[in-house]
Amino acid sequence: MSDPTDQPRSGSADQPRSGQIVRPYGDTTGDGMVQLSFTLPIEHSKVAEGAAEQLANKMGMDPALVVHAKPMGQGFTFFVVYGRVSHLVDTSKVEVVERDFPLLTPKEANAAIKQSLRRRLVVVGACIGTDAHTVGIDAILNIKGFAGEKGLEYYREIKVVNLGAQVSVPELVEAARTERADAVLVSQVVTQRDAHLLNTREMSAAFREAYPAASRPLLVVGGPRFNEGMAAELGVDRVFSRGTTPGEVASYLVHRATHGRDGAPQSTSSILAAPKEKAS
Amino acid sequence: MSDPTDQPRSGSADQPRSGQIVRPYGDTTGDGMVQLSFTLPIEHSKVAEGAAEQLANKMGMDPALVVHAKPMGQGFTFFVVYGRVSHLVDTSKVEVVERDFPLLTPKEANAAIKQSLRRRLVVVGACIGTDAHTVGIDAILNIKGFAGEKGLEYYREIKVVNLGAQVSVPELVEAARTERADAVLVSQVVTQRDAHLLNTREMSAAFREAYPAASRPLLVVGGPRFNEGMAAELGVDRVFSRGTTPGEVASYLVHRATHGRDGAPQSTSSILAAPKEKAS
Amino acid sequence: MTTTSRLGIEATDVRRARTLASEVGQPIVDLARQHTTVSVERATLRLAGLAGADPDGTPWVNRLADVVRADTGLEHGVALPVWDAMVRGEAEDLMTLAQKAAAGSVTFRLPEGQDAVAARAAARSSVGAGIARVDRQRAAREQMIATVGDAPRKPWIYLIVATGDIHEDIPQAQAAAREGADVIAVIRSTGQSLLDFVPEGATREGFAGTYATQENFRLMRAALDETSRELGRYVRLTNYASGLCMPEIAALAGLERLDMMLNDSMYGILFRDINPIRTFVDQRFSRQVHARAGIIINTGEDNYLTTADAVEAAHTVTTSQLLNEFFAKEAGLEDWQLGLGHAFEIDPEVPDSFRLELAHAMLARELFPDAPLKWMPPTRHMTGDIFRGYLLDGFFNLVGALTGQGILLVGMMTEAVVTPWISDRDLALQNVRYVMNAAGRLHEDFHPAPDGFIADRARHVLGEAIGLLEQIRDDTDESGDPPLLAAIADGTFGLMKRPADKGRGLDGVARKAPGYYNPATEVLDGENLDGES
Amino acid sequence: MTTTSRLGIEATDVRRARTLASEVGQPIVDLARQHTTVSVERATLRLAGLAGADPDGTPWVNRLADVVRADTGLEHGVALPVWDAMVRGEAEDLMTLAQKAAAGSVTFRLPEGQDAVAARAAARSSVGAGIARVDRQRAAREQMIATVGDAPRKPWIYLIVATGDIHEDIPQAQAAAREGADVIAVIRSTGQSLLDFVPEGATREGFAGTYATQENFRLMRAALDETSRELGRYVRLTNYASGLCMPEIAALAGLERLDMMLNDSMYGILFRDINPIRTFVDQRFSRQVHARAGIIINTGEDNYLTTADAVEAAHTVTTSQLLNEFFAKEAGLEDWQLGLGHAFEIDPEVPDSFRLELAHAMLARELFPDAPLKWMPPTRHMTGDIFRGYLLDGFFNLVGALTGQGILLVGMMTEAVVTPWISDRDLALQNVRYVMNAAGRLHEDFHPAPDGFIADRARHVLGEAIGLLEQIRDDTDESGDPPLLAAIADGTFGLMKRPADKGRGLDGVARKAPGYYNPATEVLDGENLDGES
Ligand code: B12
Ligand code: B12
Ligand SMILES: Cc1ncc(COP(=O)(O)O)c(C=O)c1O
Ligand SMILES: Cc1ncc(COP(=O)(O)O)c(C=O)c1O
Repeated sequence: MSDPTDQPRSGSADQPRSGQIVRPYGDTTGDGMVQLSFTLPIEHSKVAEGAAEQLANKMGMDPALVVHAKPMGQGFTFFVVYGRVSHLVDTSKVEVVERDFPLLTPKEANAAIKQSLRRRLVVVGACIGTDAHTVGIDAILNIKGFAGEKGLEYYREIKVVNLGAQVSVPELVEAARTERADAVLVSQVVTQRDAHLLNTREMSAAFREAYPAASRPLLVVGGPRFNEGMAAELGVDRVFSRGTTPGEVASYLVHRATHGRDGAPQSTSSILAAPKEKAS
Repeated sequence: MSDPTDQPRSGSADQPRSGQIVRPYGDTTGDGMVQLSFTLPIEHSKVAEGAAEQLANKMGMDPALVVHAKPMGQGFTFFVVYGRVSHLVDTSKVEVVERDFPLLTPKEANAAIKQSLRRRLVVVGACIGTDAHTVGIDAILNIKGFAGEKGLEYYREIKVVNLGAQVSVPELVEAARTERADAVLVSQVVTQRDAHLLNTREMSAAFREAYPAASRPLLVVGGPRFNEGMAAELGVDRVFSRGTTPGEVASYLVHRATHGRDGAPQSTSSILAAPKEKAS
Repeated sequence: MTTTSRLGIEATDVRRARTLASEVGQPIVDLARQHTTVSVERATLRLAGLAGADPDGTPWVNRLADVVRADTGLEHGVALPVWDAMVRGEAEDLMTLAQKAAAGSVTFRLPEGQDAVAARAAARSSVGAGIARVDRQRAAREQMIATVGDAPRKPWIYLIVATGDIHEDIPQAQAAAREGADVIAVIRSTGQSLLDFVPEGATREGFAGTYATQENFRLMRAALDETSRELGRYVRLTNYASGLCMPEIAALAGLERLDMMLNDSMYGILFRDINPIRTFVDQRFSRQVHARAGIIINTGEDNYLTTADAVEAAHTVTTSQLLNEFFAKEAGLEDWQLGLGHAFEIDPEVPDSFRLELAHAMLARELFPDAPLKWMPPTRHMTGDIFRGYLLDGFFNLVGALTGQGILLVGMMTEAVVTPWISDRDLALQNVRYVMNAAGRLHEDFHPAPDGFIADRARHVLGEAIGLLEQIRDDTDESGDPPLLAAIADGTFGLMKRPADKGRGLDGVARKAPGYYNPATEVLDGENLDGES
Repeated sequence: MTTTSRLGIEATDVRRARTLASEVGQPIVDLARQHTTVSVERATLRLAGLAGADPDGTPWVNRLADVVRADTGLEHGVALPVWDAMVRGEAEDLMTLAQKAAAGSVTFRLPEGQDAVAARAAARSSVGAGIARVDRQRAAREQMIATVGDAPRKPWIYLIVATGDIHEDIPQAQAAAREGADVIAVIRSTGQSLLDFVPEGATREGFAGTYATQENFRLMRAALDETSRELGRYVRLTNYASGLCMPEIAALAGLERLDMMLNDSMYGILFRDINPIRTFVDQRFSRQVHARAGIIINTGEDNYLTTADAVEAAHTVTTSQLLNEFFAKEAGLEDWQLGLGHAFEIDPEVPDSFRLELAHAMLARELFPDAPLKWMPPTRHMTGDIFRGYLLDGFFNLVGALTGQGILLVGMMTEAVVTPWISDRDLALQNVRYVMNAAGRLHEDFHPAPDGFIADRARHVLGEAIGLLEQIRDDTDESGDPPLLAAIADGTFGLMKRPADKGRGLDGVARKAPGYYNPATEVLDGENLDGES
C-alpha cells in the first residue's frame, strides 16, 4: 500500500501533482462503466425498478440498467444496476496524505533516536472507548508486528506501554503523564455511528486540556476506516488507515522526534514537541 | 414482475402517481447507504484510492469509503466503495410503462379475436440481425411457453410464423407481407455496441418504408436489456423487457386488435390498424 | 482400531481427553462453589422480582446490593439481610426496600437463629417464585414449539441484528426470520460487558449493538412470538450471558424466555480482562440458570481464532470445547444444550485450507456427537472484497453441510466493512440456501480415507489438545491456585496473561462465609447443596 | 462388476456405447468422403498460400474458387483447374491468377492426361508447402513449450476476450494471461459463422466478439508469444473452427499456430441451421487439419444445455461426446486433442443439483479418461444477481477440481449482464484460484458409494445415452440417408428438425466426381486416400 522506496514522495496533501484525467473502465477505454447495488425501502414493482434507475441516474449513471431486483422481506427491494457514468476523475485534484518522511529500518530509527533524543522514545498505546479490537494496535506495537515487519517493542530505543482494550480517556491521559509519553497511539476500529470520530475528538480535547500546547505528546490515531486526511479535523497529529505497517509508524515518530512539529530538524535532544525534561 | 390482477393499472407513463420520497437503506431508515464497484485505468497507489473516492464523491457518495483496492494486470485497479448518498428518490417522478390492457386467459383471447377479427390473428416472429438468441422469442411463441404460461402457438386463433435466428430485415419484411402479418415480433438479446437499438431502428424504418402507415403491422420488440419506455424512440408500437410472459404479449396483441391503435374499441372485424382484407 | 470413527480416532484418546478436562476443571468448580459475586447476588434479587432503576439509571438491584454489602459484607450473601428486613417489615416489597436502602433509611443485619430461619423461608419463597416463572417460560417454549412447529431442519440458521436501536432491531429481526432465520441474535453494544450493572428499559442507542436489557428481551421475544406464529415455526432468540453481569443476564434470559445464550467459560477472562475467579463463579451460576431454563448455550471458541492462527491454534479450540463441556455438564446442562463453538478462520491462502477446515469440523463432530455445534463463519480473513467474501462464505456453508453442524452462524460478505445491512443478510441466506439445497446431502458421498490428509490432521489436532490439557493439569503457581488458574496466568491461552488476582470485577468477588445463604443456588444446586448451606 | 469404475459402470456398457457411436458415425464419414464444399476447396487454396482480399473485402480465395466453379464445376475440386492454369502460365502466382480470374481474363478447364498429371504435381507441391508450414508451426509450439515452459497445472484456465477490436483484445488478453490464464479465447463477432468467407486483415469492430481473420490470429499469437516468454509459460490461443468457413479457419489456425479450436460435429447444424452434409464434410476436413497441426479441439456439448434442461438432456451430452470422439479419431485426432465439452447448467433450484453435476462430470471423466475435458461454467441460470453468480461459479470450479477437468472455462459473475469486464475476469480468476488452492485435492477424500445417488445417476445417464444411440442407429428416412441424418431431420437433437436437404450453405456442397483431386486431403488422408484419387 505504501511506496517501497525509502524516500519521501513529492507532492503532499496540498501540492498539485501532474495528473491524469480518467474514467472508469469496463471493457473498453473510456466506457465509464460501473456497478452499483443498494436497497430501497419499497415493495418490488415496476415503479420500484424505475425508482432504482432514477437513483442511479441521479448518481450520474446514464444509461443505467437495473439488471437485478429482488424483493426482500416486507417493503424492501434490493437492486443491482450497471451503467455508464460520465464523471471524469482528475488525479491532480486528489488529496492524499503521502508519506512525507523517509522510511527507516529499525536500526536507522534506533540510531536517530539515540542521536537526537539521547534517551528512549516513550510510546503509550491503547484502544479507547468501548472498542476492544486490539489486533490493529498490537500489530503496530507488539514484537510480532505485521506484514513481516517487527512491531515497535522490537526497537531498542522505543519504550512501549500498551494499555490494551477499552481504556477510558482519563486513564489514558493519566498513563501518558505517568510514563512521560512522547507519543500516544490510539486505535479505533468500531465506526458505527461514527464512534471512532467521537472518541478521537474526546481524546484529543482531553490532551489539549491536560497539557500545555508545547509539551503535549504527539497524538496518533489509527484504524481501518479512518480517512488519513482528517488529522486536523480530529485534533491529532497524524492518522493511519488500513494496511499501516509498524515501520511506517516508527519512521513517522522518529521523523517527528528529530524534526519537531514544524518538520524542521530538531537542534537538540529534546522530546518531540518541546522540552519536557531539559530546556531546549 | 407485472400486476397479478387482470385490470389495467391506473396511471400509465405520463400520469403523475401519488408518490413516496425514499432513500437507500443499509441498516437504518434514511441512512442512504450504497455499494459501488468499478475499475480505474491507473496503477494502484494512494492517489488511485483518492481518485476512486473522488469518483464516488462525484456520484454523490459522501462519505465514500474505499474498502477494497486491487491492482489488476498492468495499469488497472479495481475498487469497492461503500458510502452514503443524499439523493432522494421520488417515486412519483418514475416513468414506467404499466400494463394498460387487461390480462386475458387464452380462452378469452381466442374469443375476443374470433369476435372482432373473424379470422386468425397472424404473428410473424424472428431474431433479426446477427442475433442467434432464440430462447426469448421461443419462450413467447412456442407452445412450451414460459413461466408456466403456454406460448402463442397454443392459442387456436393465433397463427404463429417463427422465422428463427439471424433473419435479415428484408427477409422479415418479405415474410410479413407473404403471411399478411397483423403483428411482427422481434427479439434482440445482444446489446454490445447498442446492436439491439440499431437493429430495431433499421427494422422499424424498413416497415415504414414498405407499408402505408395505416396498414403496417403492429411492431413489437423484446429482449432482456430493452427499456420499455423506448417504443416511440425506436419506432415500434411496444417494447417488452426481461421476464415478459406469453400471456402478457397475447393480451396486448388482442387488446390492440380489438381496440385499434388509438385504444378505442374497434367497431368492425378489421385487422389491427386498418383494414387489409375488407373495408372497415 | 476399535471404534467406528470416520477419522480413525481411538476411543481411548477421546476418553483420555475427557478425563483430563475433568481433572483440570474440577478444582475450578470447587473454587466457584466457595465464592459468590455481586452479580450472583443481584441475579438472586432479580429472580425475586426486583427490577427497575433509579432516576440516574442505576438498577435497584445494584442500589440494594450495595447497601447490604456495606452493612453486612458480601460473604454471607444478600438474601438473609434482605429478607430479614422484609420479615422485619421494613418495606412491603423489594422495590420499596431498595428505595429506602438507597435513601439510607434502612439498615441491614445478618439475622441469626429464628430470625435467620424466617428470613431464609421468606427468601426461598420469593426467589422460588422467580424460578417458577423460569420454569413456566421453559414450558411455554416447549408448548409453543409443539403448537406452531419447530425449525424444519438442521443446521439452524442464525442471523444477527445490531442496529443499536431495539425499535429498528425488531423489524429487521422479523424480516430476517421471514427470510429464513431460525435463530435471531441481538448483538450487544460494545462495552456492555464491562458494565457492572444491566441497563434498564427499551434502549435506542448503542454502538455496533443494542443493550441487553430485560425490556429489550421482552419486546424482541414478543415480536418473534408473533412472527413464529405467522411463519408456523418457533424462531429462537439469542443474547449474551457474558461480561460482568453474566448471572443477571442469564436470570433475565430465563425470565423472558430467551432460547440460547452466548456463554463461555473463559471468554471474559481472556478477551475482556475480567478477573478469572469472578468469571468462573458467575459462569457456574449462569449455567445453572440456563440448565433450568432449557436454554442452549453457545461457547466462544471461535474468538481464539480471530487473534491466533487457525491452523496453529486449532487444538486450543478443541481444548476449550472439552473444558466448556465439562463445566456445562457439571452445571447441569445436557448435551442438546451445548452449542460448542468453532470457526472457519484459516487463511484462505493456506494450501488445502478447505480440507483443513473440514478436518477440524469433523473432529468436533466426532468428539461431541450429540451437541448442536455452533459453526462460525470467516471473519478475520474477510476483506473489503465482498465478492471473495461471498465465495468464502459459500465454502464455509459447504463445510457446515458436510459435517452436520447444529447452528450455522450466517456469514456476511460485508464482514470487514460494516455491521450487516439488510441486503447482506438476504444475500447471505440465499448463499446458505443454495449450498444446503444443492449439496446438503453431499456428506453421503464423502469419506475421507482413514490414513488420508483429513483424518491425519484431525488425529493430530486431538493429540495436541491432549498435550495441552496435560500441560495445564501440571501447571502450578506460588499461591497454589488450581492449575487452570495458573495456566491462564501464564498466558497459555491466546498468549494473554491473566493472573487470578488481577482483572476487572475482582472487587465484586467474595469468599463465602460459613453462614452463606442463597435461595437460588439452593434450588439450582439441587441435592448437591448440603456442603454450603 | 469387472471394472475399477468408481461409479460402478460396466465395461461392457462402455464398449457398447462406443460400438453404437461408430455404427452411427461411419455412414456419415463415408458420406463426407464422397463430397467436397466450397470452403474445403478455398481452404486448399489458403494452404497453397493464397491470401488477401479484393478492394470490396472479398477474399481472393473466394473470387478464384467462384470462377473455377463457374467454369468447371466444383465436383472435381479446384486444384486441377487452378494448377493447370498455373502450369499453362496464366499467372506467375496464385494471387495474380485470382485477380485475372476475377477480371475475367482467364478461363479454367479440367486438365486431362499428362496435363492432369502436371497440374496435380504442381498443386501437390504448392499445397505441400502450406502443410509444411503447419508442421513447422506445430514444431515451433513444441519447441516453445520446451523452452519457456508449459502451463504449470491442470485444469488449464481458459478466459475469453470479446471486445470486438483486436487492438483492445490484445492488452486484455495479455492482462488475463498475467493474471493466470493458460488459454485465451478470442470470441468471434456474432454472425461470422454465417459468412461464407473469412474476413481479411486486422479488424476493429464486431458485435460481442472480434472477427476471426488470419491477421488477427497472427497479431494475437505474436502478442501471446511475447507474454509467454515474459511469464515463463506458454499461453495458448483459441478460436472457432465453426460455421460456414470451418475448413478455412482450421487452415488459418494451423498456419498461424493457434493451439485449440472450438470444433463440433453437429453445432453448425443444430444451432446455426447449416446444412448437415456441408457441416459433416467441412468438419472432417477441419479436423484432419487440426490433427496435423497438433491443435486441441473443443466440442460444443455445453450448447445443448443452454436450451434444453440439463437434467433431462444430460444423456444428449454423453451421446454427442461419443459421436464427437468417433469423428475426431476417424479424422486422426488423438485422445489428448479431444477437449470434449460439458457444462454446469443444472437449475440451481433443483434439489441435489450439485450432486447431479458431480455425477455428470464424473461420468464424462470415466468415459474419456485420456481426454482433456472442457468444463463450461453456468450461463443459463446466471441472472443479474452477480453475488449469486459468483457463488455458483465457485461451486462450478469445485466440480472441476473434484473431477479432474482438463480445460476450465472461467465463469463470469456478469454472465447475464455484459460481455466480461476486465474486473470480472480478475474476480473470476481469484475464484478459481481459491477453489483450486483450498480444495484442489479434495477428490482424494471423495468416494461416492457405488450404490449411492451419484453413481446411480451416472449409470442412469449412460443407459439413456445408449438408448438414444440405438434409436438413432435404427432411424430411417425415405431417401435412405444415413440414420444420423434421418435422426437429425426428425428433431432428435434439441428438438430442432434439420433435414439433410435444407439449411444454409447447401449450395456450397458438391458430390465428388470420379476425377476429384485435392492435394490437401491427399496428404491429410494419408494412406486411406486411394479410394478417392
Ligand atoms: C477480530 C475481530 C474481533 C475480535 C477482536 C479481538 C481483538 N482482541 O482485537 C472479537 C471477536 C473480540 C470482536 C468482537 C466484536 N467485534 Co469485531 N471484528 C474483528 C474482525 C474480524 C477483524 C479485525 C482485525 O483484527 N483486523 C486485523 C487488524 C490487523 O487490522 P486493523 O484493525 O485494521 O489494523 C490495521 C490498521 O487499521 C492500522 N491500525 C489500527 N489501529 C491502529 C492504531 C494506530 C495508532 C496506528 C498507527 C495504526 C492502526 O494498523 C493495523 C495494521 O495494518 C473485524 C472484521 C474484519 N475482517 O475486519 C470485525 C469488526 C471490526 N468487528 C465488529 C464488531 C461490531 C464487533 C463487536 C462490537 C460485535 C458485538 N457487538 O459483539 C464485538 C465487540 C468488540 C468491541 N467491544 O469492540 C465490526 C465493526 C463494524 C464497524 N465498522 O463499526 C467488524 C468490522 C465486523 C462487522 N462487519 O460487523 N471482533
Ligand atoms: C443461451 C445463451 C446462448 C445460446 C443461445 C441459444 C439459443 N438458441 O438461443 C448460445 C450458446 C448459442 C449463445 C451464443 C452466444 N451468446 Co449468448 N447467452 C445465452 C444466455 C446464457 C441465456 C439467454 C437466454 O436464453 N435467456 C432466457 C430467455 C428466456 O430470456 P430472454 O432472452 O431475456 O427473453 C425473455 C425476455 O427478454 C422477453 N423477450 C425476449 N425476446 C422477446 C421478443 C418479444 C417479441 C417479446 C414480446 C419478448 C421477448 O421474453 C422472454 C421471456 O421472458 C445469456 C446469458 C444469460 N444468462 O442471460 C448469454 C448472452 C445473451 N449471450 C451473449 C453472447 C455475447 C453470445 C455470443 C455472441 C458469444 C460469441 N461471440 O460467441 C454467442 C453468439 C450468439 C449470436 N450470434 O447471437 C451475451 C450478450 C451480451 C450483450 N448483452 O451484448 C450474454 C448476455 C452472455 C454474456 N454475458 O456474454 N448464447
Ligand atoms: C462468549 C462471548 N461473549 C461475548 C461476546 C461479545 O463481546 P462483548 O463481550 O463485548 O459483549 C462474544 C463474541 O463473540 C462471545 O463469544
Ligand atoms: C462449436 C461452437 N462453434 C461456435 C460457437 C460460437 O457461435 P458462432 O457460431 O456464432 O460463432 C460456439 C459457441 O459456444 C460453439 O460451441
